[in-house]
Amino acid sequence: MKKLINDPRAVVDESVEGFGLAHADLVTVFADPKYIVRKDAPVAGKVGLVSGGGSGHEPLHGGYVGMGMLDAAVPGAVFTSPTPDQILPATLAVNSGAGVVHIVKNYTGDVLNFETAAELAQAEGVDIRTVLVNDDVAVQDSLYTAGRRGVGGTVLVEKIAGAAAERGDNLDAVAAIGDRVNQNVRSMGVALTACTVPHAGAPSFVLEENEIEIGIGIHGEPGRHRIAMENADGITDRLLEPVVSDLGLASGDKVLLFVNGMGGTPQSELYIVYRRAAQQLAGQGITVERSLVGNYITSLEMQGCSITVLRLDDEMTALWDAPVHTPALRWGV
Amino acid sequence: MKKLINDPRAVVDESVEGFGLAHADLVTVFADPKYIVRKDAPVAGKVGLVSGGGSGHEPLHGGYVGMGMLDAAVPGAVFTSPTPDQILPATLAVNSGAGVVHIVKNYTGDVLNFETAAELAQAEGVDIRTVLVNDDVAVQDSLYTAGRRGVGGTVLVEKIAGAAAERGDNLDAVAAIGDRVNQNVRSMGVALTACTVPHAGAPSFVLEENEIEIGIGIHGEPGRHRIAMENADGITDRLLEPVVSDLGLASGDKVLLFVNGMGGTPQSELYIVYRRAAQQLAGQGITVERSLVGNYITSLEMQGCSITVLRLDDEMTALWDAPVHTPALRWGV
Amino acid sequence: MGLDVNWALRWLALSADAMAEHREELIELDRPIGDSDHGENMDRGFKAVMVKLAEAPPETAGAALKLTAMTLMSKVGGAAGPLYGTAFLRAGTALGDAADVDAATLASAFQAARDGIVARGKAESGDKTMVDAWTPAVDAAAAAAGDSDVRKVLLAAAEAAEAGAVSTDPMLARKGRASYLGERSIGHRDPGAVSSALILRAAVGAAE
Amino acid sequence: MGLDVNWALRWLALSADAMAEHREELIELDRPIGDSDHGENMDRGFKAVMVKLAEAPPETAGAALKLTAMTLMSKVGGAAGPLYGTAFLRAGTALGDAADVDAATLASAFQAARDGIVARGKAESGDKTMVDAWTPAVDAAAAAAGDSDVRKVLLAAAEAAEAGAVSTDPMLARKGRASYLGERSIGHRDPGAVSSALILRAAVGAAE
Ligand SMILES: Nc1ncnc2c1ncn2[C@@H]1O[C@H](COP(=O)(O)OP(=O)(O)O)[C@@H](O)[C@H]1O
Ligand SMILES: Nc1ncnc2c1ncn2[C@@H]1O[C@H](COP(=O)(O)OP(=O)(O)O)[C@@H](O)[C@H]1O
Ligand SMILES: [Mg+2]
Ligand SMILES: [Mg+2]
Ligand SMILES: [Mg+2]
Ligand SMILES: [Mg+2]
Repeated sequence: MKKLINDPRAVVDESVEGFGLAHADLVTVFADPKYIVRKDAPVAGKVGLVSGGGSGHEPLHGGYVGMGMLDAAVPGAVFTSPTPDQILPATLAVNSGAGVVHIVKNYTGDVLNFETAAELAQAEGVDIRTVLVNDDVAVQDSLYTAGRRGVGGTVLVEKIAGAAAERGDNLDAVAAIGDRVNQNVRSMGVALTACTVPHAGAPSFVLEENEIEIGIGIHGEPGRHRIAMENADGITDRLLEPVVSDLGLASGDKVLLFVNGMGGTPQSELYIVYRRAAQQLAGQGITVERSLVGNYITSLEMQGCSITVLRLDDEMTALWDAPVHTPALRWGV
Repeated sequence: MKKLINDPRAVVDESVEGFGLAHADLVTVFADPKYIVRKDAPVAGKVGLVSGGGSGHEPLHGGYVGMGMLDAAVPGAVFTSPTPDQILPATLAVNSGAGVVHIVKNYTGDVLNFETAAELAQAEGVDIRTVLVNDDVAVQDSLYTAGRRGVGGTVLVEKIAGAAAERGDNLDAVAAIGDRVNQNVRSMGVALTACTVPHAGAPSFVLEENEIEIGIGIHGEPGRHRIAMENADGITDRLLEPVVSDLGLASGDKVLLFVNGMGGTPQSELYIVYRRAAQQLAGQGITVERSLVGNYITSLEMQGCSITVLRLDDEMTALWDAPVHTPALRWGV
Repeated sequence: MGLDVNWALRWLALSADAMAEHREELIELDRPIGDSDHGENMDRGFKAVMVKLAEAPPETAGAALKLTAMTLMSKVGGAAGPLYGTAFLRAGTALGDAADVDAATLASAFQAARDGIVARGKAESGDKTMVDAWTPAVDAAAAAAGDSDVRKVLLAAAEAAEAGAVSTDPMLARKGRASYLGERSIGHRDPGAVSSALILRAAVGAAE
Repeated sequence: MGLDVNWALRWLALSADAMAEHREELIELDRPIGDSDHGENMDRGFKAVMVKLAEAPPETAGAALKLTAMTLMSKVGGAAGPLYGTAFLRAGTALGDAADVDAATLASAFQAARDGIVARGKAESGDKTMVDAWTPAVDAAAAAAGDSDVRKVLLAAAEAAEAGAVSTDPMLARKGRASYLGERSIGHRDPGAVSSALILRAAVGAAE
């Protein structure tokens, strides 16, 4: 394991501290318990948005704190959900009285910890709604499982719900648009290499030189199946097809196409994947109206990518385009 | 070698094509000869800015084409400077009559190819100035060598000279501010792992599990020396010290601190490096007025980082803050 | 003889020792079917428990378990934090203010712990989770509680939990992170079931 | 007998073959002291030269070399593209319109090529660049030109270039990418010097 770190157990502390130093104009970082809030929080009259989860997915979530997106982010240990004693003060800090939406990726740990925090916040008189993100088509959705994971779609939920909150939507409306994004978004990912959790010291799985993992999540966990290495176009087709069919996309639909790097993949490769995905969608009469290409929800230094497609309607498009000013996503301001 | 590519020799073609599809609102991509121009080029009355170099450093340079930065970028093969037959049409395409500045990283190949293109453009009546970027303190500067390489400082030269061109500075003034940035900027890099050029198929060098290369460039070339792995704070100090002393920074100076990822390093690690660098500068009475943290000038999937420091004056700060709208850098608009 | 606050403190200390000692093993178990953090999470959590217990030594076994619950909830995170947190909270509540815990109370506290885990996590037996260690442990404890020897209750629970952990090997996971793997989860032991067995074994040691 | 356009075309074809055949070797040489692309660059460049020559077959050796120059300049990139481009341009110019190149003209064309490389790259002998192949080649060609046998001139140049390439091993690089390595450049052969020797050796083969 070779990393630009000091103590493996201090990775999150030091990284978040550096993040706070670099973006002191946008965010305030609290160290213990650890959470990150928008500099001007609570914004009077605005619904607060809080997300969080294990660390190691940067820029998610801290990178999305700021005007037009999240009011607070709660980073757990690497790949470990944060605890209620972090989520609660973050929630209280961004509540202006208009209530707070928790955006939670569907993992048992995240769900349970946010659930407890929501109960505690409610006990303190804060109105809470929870938007659960579960967009990963690699996971069979069933009543008898933990359900689909929240992956790339999370970034889009945070941006669009964040824009809705910023324009003054009330608590139920913000939660509703978050749910709408989640219902219209699907993702699937591939790993070319595994990643190494600093405190674990060894890779989370081992891939031979000619193997790739299809259907990975964002925690270095193995995927659904392992196949022989293919070229970029072949891999792109494997990821895109289940996304498109699960969404039930049809000719004439408008979408946002998001090709996400897992942290260790060069941008040039992401554009090769984007090229194929855009061509395939165009071939099916689906219009790519907006796009996003880059490292937005990562798994440490993992090589690989995920493809996320969001079926757009005019309101979602307008909210996507609305100004945003965070460390990792900025436009219109 | 495991990459999200199709034909190793089509990497640049397909990647640039995907880039063009994803950013069709900002840029126009020409395929053969290959170059990328700002959608609205030539901008009447504005000095044109052209940069270029080998591919594999994305988002450099194509990612910086747009309002407030470059008018055109010319991508060569991976790690190979582009040719005059690409640079010339790019130059002609962005010349509004106000002349064109070539921003050239100091490598023999880049210098020679841009030199030829400048001659040819001048023969066609275009006034050319060249800003040479040579900020890498890892290389001993001497009359008897190829001189210092252009590395991280390039991004800052392109942003600040781009802002000067956008506000209407004339040809000499744009070149002068570019030179001023170059004179006030220094960089140094480290590699934890090597990178693999697609057409070469094997890593450019081999580092053992406990070795790192200090003083690397951005082409997967070996650095000045190899040392045993150290922690992030130790490595940061090794990179920062020569940068600060070569710049002759003193207490009271104001700087821009830029921690750049080489492509395969997680953002969390870059912030750990940023934290130490910011603390060290603060300890010396140097004020970090602006910062930039992320993958901005890369070496494919290399793990490692570089630290760049720019001594700021009020004009450079204002030009840094000026609006920019490119695929990879955007603010104020 | 019942179990007093010192037994509870020894139990928690031995649990902390076990988490530290088995940290790598639990990380390894969590690697193929999880995310390689269970050992780190449990070790971090029980180290924090030790600090809290030293700061404000509780007066009853029930209070010790409740303090443990709050600390695990706030320090562990992940799935295990809230699940163990709820388990210790319910167990502590079941013990009440008793200075000495008798066999029946002990068995009912284990039952309460298991029920808490199920209430939070919604897992059933056979889903390949810590429930597969706790449910046989609870059943064995209830059966052993009849002759009112707390040591026998503890031992029965620990042995059943250990067998329960082993029994997760062939299961197909239907809850937690391992469920994403589908068929590929088969053939691996559930890390939470193993940590549960370690904790129940520590309870035996504490009573020796 | 002199050297005509067919010799020039054979020379270029054999050069293209040599670049394809030695592609990996030149990449390997460029790895430790460069950026692993020299073989790829030269192979790509000479493949393009073959296409161009087929599209518009030149009528003289000089024209063939000039077309080669333009193609290398526009297709190779890097340091080698402009340097070889200039070398072939100057050599082609030195040959002029001659239908048959005699020994003295050949030697002076080599000299012009070398001077072109030096004019563009500013390297001196001993800087560990292709100049260290070309300068001894030029000197040997000049010495051999006396008895006006073009084959002897070609052979002398090729052998001297090969020895020159070997002579770069112990040199400390002072130009090009290898110069960044300082002392660490010692002990490696310069890839451009090797490709230069291959090209001059191809000129011998073309005259057989
Ligand atoms: N729904 C659930 N019900 C009961 N136990 C569960 C459930 N989900 C997960 N677990 C337990 O939690 C353990 C994993 O804990 P840990 O690795 O610390 O958390 P995470 O899965 O969030 O990384 C699993 O081995 C399993 O025993
Ligand atoms: N200034 C120079 N003068 C002469 N030859 C040079 C000079 N710089 C580089 N070279 C030659 O170019 C070769 C490298 O070519 P190549 O690898 O294709 O380009 P790059 O260095 O741009 O990657 C070197 O081996 C050396 O022989
Ligand atoms: Mg976890
Ligand atoms: Mg090169
Ligand atoms: Mg886990
Ligand atoms: Mg090279």
